[in-house]
Amino acid sequence: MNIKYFCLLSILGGLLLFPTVGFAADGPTAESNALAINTVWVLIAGFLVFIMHAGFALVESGFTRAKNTVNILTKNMMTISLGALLFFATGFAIAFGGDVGGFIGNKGFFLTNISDMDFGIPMYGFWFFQAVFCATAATIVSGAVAERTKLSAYFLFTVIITAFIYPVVVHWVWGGGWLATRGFTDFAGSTVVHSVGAWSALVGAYLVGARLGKYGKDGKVRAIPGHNIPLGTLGTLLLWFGWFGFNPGSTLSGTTSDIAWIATTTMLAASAGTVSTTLFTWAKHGKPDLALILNGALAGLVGITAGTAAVTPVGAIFIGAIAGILLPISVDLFDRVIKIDDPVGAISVHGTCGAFGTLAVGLFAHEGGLFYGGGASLLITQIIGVVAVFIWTGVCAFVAFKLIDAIVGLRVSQEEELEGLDLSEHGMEAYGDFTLKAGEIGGFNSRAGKIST
Amino acid sequence: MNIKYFCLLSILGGLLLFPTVGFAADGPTAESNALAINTVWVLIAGFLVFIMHAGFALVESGFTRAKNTVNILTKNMMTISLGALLFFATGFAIAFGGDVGGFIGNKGFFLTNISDMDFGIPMYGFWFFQAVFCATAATIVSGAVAERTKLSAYFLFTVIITAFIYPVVVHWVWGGGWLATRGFTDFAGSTVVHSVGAWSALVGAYLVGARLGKYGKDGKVRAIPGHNIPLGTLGTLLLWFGWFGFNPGSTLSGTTSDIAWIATTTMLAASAGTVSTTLFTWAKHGKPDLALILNGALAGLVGITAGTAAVTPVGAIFIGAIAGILLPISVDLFDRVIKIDDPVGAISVHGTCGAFGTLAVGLFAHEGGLFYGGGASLLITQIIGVVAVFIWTGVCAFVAFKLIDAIVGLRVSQEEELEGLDLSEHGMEAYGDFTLKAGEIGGFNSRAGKIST
Amino acid sequence: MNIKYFCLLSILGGLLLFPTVGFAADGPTAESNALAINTVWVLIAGFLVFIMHAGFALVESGFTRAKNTVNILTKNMMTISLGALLFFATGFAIAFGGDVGGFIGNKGFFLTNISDMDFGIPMYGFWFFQAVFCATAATIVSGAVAERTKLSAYFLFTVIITAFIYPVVVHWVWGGGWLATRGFTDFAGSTVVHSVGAWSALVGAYLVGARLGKYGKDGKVRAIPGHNIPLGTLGTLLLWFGWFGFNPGSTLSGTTSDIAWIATTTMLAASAGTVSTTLFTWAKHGKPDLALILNGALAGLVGITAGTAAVTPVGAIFIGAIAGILLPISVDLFDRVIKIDDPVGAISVHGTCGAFGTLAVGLFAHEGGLFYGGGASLLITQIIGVVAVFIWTGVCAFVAFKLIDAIVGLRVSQEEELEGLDLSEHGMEAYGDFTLKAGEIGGFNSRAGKIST
Amino acid sequence: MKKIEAIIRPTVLEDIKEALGEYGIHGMTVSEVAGCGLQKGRVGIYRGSKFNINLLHKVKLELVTTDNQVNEVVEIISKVGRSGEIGDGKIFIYPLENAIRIRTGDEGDDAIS
Amino acid sequence: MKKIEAIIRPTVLEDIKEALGEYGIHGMTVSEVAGCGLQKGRVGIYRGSKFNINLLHKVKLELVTTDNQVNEVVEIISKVGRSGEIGDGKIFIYPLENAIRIRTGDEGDDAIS
Amino acid sequence: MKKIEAIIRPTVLEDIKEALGEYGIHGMTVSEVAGCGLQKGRVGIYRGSKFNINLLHKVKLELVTTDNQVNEVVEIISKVGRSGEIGDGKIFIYPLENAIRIRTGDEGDDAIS
Ligand SMILES: Nc1ncnc2c1ncn2[C@@H]1O[C@H](COP(=O)(O)OP(=O)(O)O)[C@@H](O)[C@H]1O
Ligand SMILES: Nc1ncnc2c1ncn2[C@@H]1O[C@H](COP(=O)(O)OP(=O)(O)O)[C@@H](O)[C@H]1O
Ligand SMILES: Nc1ncnc2c1ncn2[C@@H]1O[C@H](COP(=O)(O)OP(=O)(O)O)[C@@H](O)[C@H]1O
Repeated sequence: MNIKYFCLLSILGGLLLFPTVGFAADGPTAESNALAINTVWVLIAGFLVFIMHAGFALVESGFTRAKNTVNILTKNMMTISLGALLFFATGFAIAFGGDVGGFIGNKGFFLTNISDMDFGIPMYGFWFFQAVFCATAATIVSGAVAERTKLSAYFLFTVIITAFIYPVVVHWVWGGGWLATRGFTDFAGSTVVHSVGAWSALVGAYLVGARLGKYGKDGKVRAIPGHNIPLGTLGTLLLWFGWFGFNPGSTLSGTTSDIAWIATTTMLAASAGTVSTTLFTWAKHGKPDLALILNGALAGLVGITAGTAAVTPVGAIFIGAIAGILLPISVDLFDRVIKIDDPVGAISVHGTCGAFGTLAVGLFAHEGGLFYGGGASLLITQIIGVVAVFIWTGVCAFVAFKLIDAIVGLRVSQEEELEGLDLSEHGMEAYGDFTLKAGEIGGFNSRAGKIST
Repeated sequence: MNIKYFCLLSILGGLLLFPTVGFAADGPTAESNALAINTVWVLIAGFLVFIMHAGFALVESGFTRAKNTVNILTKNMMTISLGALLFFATGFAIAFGGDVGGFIGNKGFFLTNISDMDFGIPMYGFWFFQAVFCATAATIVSGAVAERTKLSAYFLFTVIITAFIYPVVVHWVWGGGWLATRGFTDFAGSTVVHSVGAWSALVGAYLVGARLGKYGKDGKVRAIPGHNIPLGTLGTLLLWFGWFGFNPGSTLSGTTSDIAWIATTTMLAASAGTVSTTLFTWAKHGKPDLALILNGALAGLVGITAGTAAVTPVGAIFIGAIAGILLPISVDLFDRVIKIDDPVGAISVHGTCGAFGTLAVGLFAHEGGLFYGGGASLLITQIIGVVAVFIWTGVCAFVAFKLIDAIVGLRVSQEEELEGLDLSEHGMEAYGDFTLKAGEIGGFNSRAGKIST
Repeated sequence: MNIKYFCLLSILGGLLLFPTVGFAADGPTAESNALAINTVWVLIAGFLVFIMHAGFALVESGFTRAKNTVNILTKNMMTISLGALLFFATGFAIAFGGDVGGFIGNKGFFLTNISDMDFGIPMYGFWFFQAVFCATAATIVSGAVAERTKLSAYFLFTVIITAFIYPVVVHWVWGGGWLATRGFTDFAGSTVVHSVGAWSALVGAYLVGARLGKYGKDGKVRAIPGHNIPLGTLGTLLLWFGWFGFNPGSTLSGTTSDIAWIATTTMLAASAGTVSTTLFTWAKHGKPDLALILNGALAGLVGITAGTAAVTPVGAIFIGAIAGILLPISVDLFDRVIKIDDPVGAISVHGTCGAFGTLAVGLFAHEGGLFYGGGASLLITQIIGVVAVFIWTGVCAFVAFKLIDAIVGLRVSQEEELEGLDLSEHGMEAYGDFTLKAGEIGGFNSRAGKIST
Repeated sequence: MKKIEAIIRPTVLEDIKEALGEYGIHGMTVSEVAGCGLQKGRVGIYRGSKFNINLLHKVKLELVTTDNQVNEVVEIISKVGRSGEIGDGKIFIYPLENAIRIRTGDEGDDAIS
Repeated sequence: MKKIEAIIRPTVLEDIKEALGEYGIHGMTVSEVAGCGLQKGRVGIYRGSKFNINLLHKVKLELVTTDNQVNEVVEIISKVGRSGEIGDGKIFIYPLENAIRIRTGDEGDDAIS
Repeated sequence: MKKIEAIIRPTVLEDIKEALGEYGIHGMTVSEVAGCGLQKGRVGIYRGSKFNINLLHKVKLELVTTDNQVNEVVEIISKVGRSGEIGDGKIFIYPLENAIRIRTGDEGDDAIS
């Protein structure tokens, strides 16, 4: 007997009216199968990138204080959501639709008017993958400005970065823009995604100022320990997991053996980053510093992202190991010298190591890298790209944050910050049942309750 | 040299005796590859649906009190396990095996006697995907009746819903039953899965009564804050992640471009739900209410589930946004007017938004939807389906819960509830090392211990 | 208009110089598609195995005390990282490169010199999958020796097991070694992965001794409750999720219908394990013991791993159910009789149930199993394999731990253990914001802080 | 002035707070404690090992009142907090030498009014 | 000897500890408590229900000092802990009969020096 | 009646409870506190910043006893709780005016027997 999916069939029938890119109408062919493999691969990779948002949410909440947890989680939920909606509305068009002077796209708003474009896979698959990437760039900011920034200010900036700042950079590098033309190589986004997030975070954290209590009267740095390291660790592992979508998925094709190569370089760089940060902090302080080790794994991942397809496994180990040492040095630099307060190390992980990783392509690329006898030309192109994106992002973010400051203000009041953003901005506590504060209705049931049932 | 997997080969050789549905025996063909793509796709989708159970476990434990955490987690572990075993024993047969009057299946118990059926993919792949769906419907109940229901009563109900109530509805809609014949459209289960869970939850929560302390002497509602919002947030994101298996996997095919379309509508509806609940609660109370925002994301997801393949991306945004507003209104209605105590909002998320989503197909379907000039006939069919499933589930659940009440009792005693189900039903605490209560053997080691090593 | 990925293309172009195993150069063929499907499948399975490390991290930290959480998490981060790097350096060569007397491999160190080997899928895909497996074996040890073992000692052992002990066993069974020749059947590693980890854990836990306070003056066992059961539960569900990569991925092929079969037996065995442990502990103590139920799910999974492709679904249910009963008995045996202190039950889950599962293949295998009339010869082979691996691992681990003890010492001092490894070995707390201890810089901001902004 | 310290069941905190509020007393300090006494503990089970949970969740209420309020307050707490089952808790009354309100520097009865 | 018990805002703990340290007092015991009094609570919102959060985070500081240090200590806590806003907290002073240092068995003033 | 308040190391709580139980005292209230004093704190490291952890985990034991039990109880706590290292903690003894058992209304020594 043959089970029939009446409803399924009728719906699928309906869908056939929408443009499909060469999928099998009558019987599969090698071409339709290859297309299906690529589509399946990109979608699954996109799902993995999506779960990185859970990773960010946990890292950011775990490494900050309990009193600001509801706040940071709200920001994370909104980042992924606003990111998807705005990348649908404008981001995709700016990044991939048409081209104006190599600088910006100009068609495909709301995904209309783009039936003439060919993305290799169904348009919606391509959009989906790019949309989850977009939100990733945005969410990097929330960690760096955590524990003191107004919710409304953060949301406004999220709108600007996902609708405009990030898509423009994508256009330059992945959308056929001027950096692409120059041969700038950033395979999965050390610069396009991570640096754009990090430089925005840098500007934001600078303008919003340090958390109360971060620097003593004498300017001495004070550690402000995160409230839940297991969540931060889980978050890091979820990010690592998601990176297997981020990097190998960026082939946009499952029918190439490169995906195995890329998974391998990704894995080795992350491992090398973890080990080198562990050894470095152990050597320096006599104790391995888990808060930095977790960042070190991410440093290795961010570092390899640009060159993941272009460097050898041994090259990946070197890149990861160097990123894992750059990371604690960079954290120290921002904490102690530059004095920009970044609770979760977002600027160092995504900015410093993102820039390093992009430049490292010019050194380690098997084809064209300086260390492989390829001369300095690729390296120079990489430098140009890194600097250009730094300037673009820095200027845009500065203008944006200044505007937002003027309109709604960037920072909560001192009272609100001391009390914690959860109570002041949400009237809610992350662990509402652990304390007695919930009072009247909290952890304890009054006897009165006994009657009402 | 050629590595040989002696053992692998011998096992695989053995397996070849089992029926395989057209997989390549000697050399791959386009057909065998298409089949492999579909199988791989459905399995991976099923894995993603599986992880939704971790999502449910975290949402349900995070949004309830610490003293009932071990209890809810035990329920979740058993739900997925009982669900799989019973769907193997009877559920699959009732849902997909044969047909008696369009109402119920009648063969394939223990997956025997069904070699003549064709599911498009290997039978076990199809079973696996359906089995994890089944447990999903069941687990919706545990959240709504949390913090006061007897473990044994809950287990008995789980047996009934997974072995009988849910499979019958599946038969109606996906197994060639009467609703399928009428053209009822529920692509991935807004009604089949979510509403069945939710209406059961409604009956259960009604019969078991409100938690002590939920309503004051004067009938006033009291908030009972959840104990761990980060876990609840992670749970929501895991559910969202799993939904990418739930919806796109329901094509049962990876060789159609619809999977990209469906991933896109799923993503956009969830995002729209998150944003609309945020704005709605912010406008209403002056503060965005994360506990509802998380539900709002799920509301968008449940809402789009029926029409995910039938509506356009813009339609998906509308559906998600409306679901995100319906959600807080529904929560309020159940809390304040109907006075059914649902700690995690399961009834509103899965019931209200599941019904809405199913009806929305009649409005937004690109083909046949009222708003697209398709007339009211699809909408009417959708209404019939929603009502029929409501009645079936409501009646069955009512009888089942009444029976269970008579046999083992539904509710723990007042003392047990006040003390917490963890201590009374399990003699165990979720955070046994945070408090001093563990006493003799808890967080503190006695000096006596020093000797014994 | 055609979007062009300049950078992508240039990189991919570069990669074409590396050996690709039959991937489509000009236009896809059925062969190139089949290869792509297999590659995609194995990589995704590998990603799922990777996330098992998050599962281990959560189970191990959740089931131990808060004061040792940073320590165990640091161990987990390093295990996966060291595992990957060492499997790259030496492990892969020992396991799969060449063969010396059926005992050990001898080429392919750093993945060089192996271009003549054929793994069915691209070499890096094969390596990736095997590398995440390797780290899995190693991480089993950390749970059993938790809360008292020196960080440096643990790291040294991780190096030895991933670089040498484990790869040799892999060579025996999966690399064409002597056990493979004999027909020993361990499909996905009940013995190869889980027992190797568990027997090492057994030796380690024995040599390092019980935690202070585990046994009273009178030798009476004292329960030491874990500090975070929700994390332990999430960890278990992540392990279960990852197992869908572990078992079905071990086909190394997505173009066989066996993957659906394997997913089904895996799911059913885990479910049966969960249910049988629940019923067993409920019957025994009058209360279902979640700490053991979670172990029971894993027991079912470990039990089915060897025979997942060789037994029927009903056989899988039996194997899972038996494992779920063996588990609490084994825990009791180690706790009370043998008196080896294993905080998370690693030895019972991975050792006892791993051995049982391997033997069960000799009983339940549809082809060749005793219960299916296949005689005792397979069973005898299975016994030989289990015993051989036990002896090899036991001896190696003993020598290794003794050496490490002589060099750096295995155990922290009593003072450090009582205070907790987090403070003594890391100077860091897992929940640094919950307590007042963070002092000067902790949960509370001094007024001084107000000035500095 | 006296300090009244009551060890009560967590479940009656809200009712006592309400009753004291009706009587006119709003100032108090609350903390979570663990108590043991005559009340039998729970048998705990963890990984197959039984053990005695003999430190039970209690709440400590601390109120500083004027001398003339003491009896009334003790009465209210006793009445509202009494279930009659073992484990209802204790009230202890301590002498106090002075009280200061940090905000104003007020001393004595003024500090707690 | 007296026992000084101060209920203060969590945010001033460090400054008070520092100020007391400068004065020469290092020994003290600190705990987390919840307080209610004149200070208005926060309005909490959870799943659409508003409620009053009227038990607020406070910190309790306990110091046993010699009789002659009491005034100075009260002074320091008052000065550093005062914001002038409602909710700054209270200081209570109790008599004490004896103090023993467990490590040495020293009694009285010796126990806390 | 007296109130005995002991600040002890968390690691000795169980032994003290056991020793007191053998002596015949079962009623007590326990809470988690943080203490500072002569005991040197730990150096903490977090994201490369060193800091001083100077509030250390301690446990506070509160027992109300009859006057004639005080010496014995102090003795037991001192003996069992003493490691001889700095940080063993203190015992403070306070006068008490009355004790009431909520369950029965018993006052004075009866309340704690
Ligand atoms: N002697 C005591 N000193 C301090 N606290 C006590 C004392 N006796 C009892 N308590 C506290 O009072 C609580 C209730 O005491 P218990 O003897 O169990 O019941 P009841 O008060 O009904 O007789 C205990 O859990 C403990 O916190
Ligand atoms: N009568 C009292 N007994 C014990 N503690 C009190 C009393 N009154 C106030 N407190 C404590 O002091 C804190 C501050 O008191 P509050 O009346 O809010 O402000 P203020 O001290 O500035 O007048 C309260 O949160 C509570 O912990
Ligand atoms: N003056 C004091 N008032 C209140 N508690 C004190 C005082 N001095 C010490 N303590 C408590 O006693 C604990 C141990 O004191 P410490 O001086 O470190 O060691 P020791 O008691 O061995 O001399 C401290 O952590 C603190 O909790």
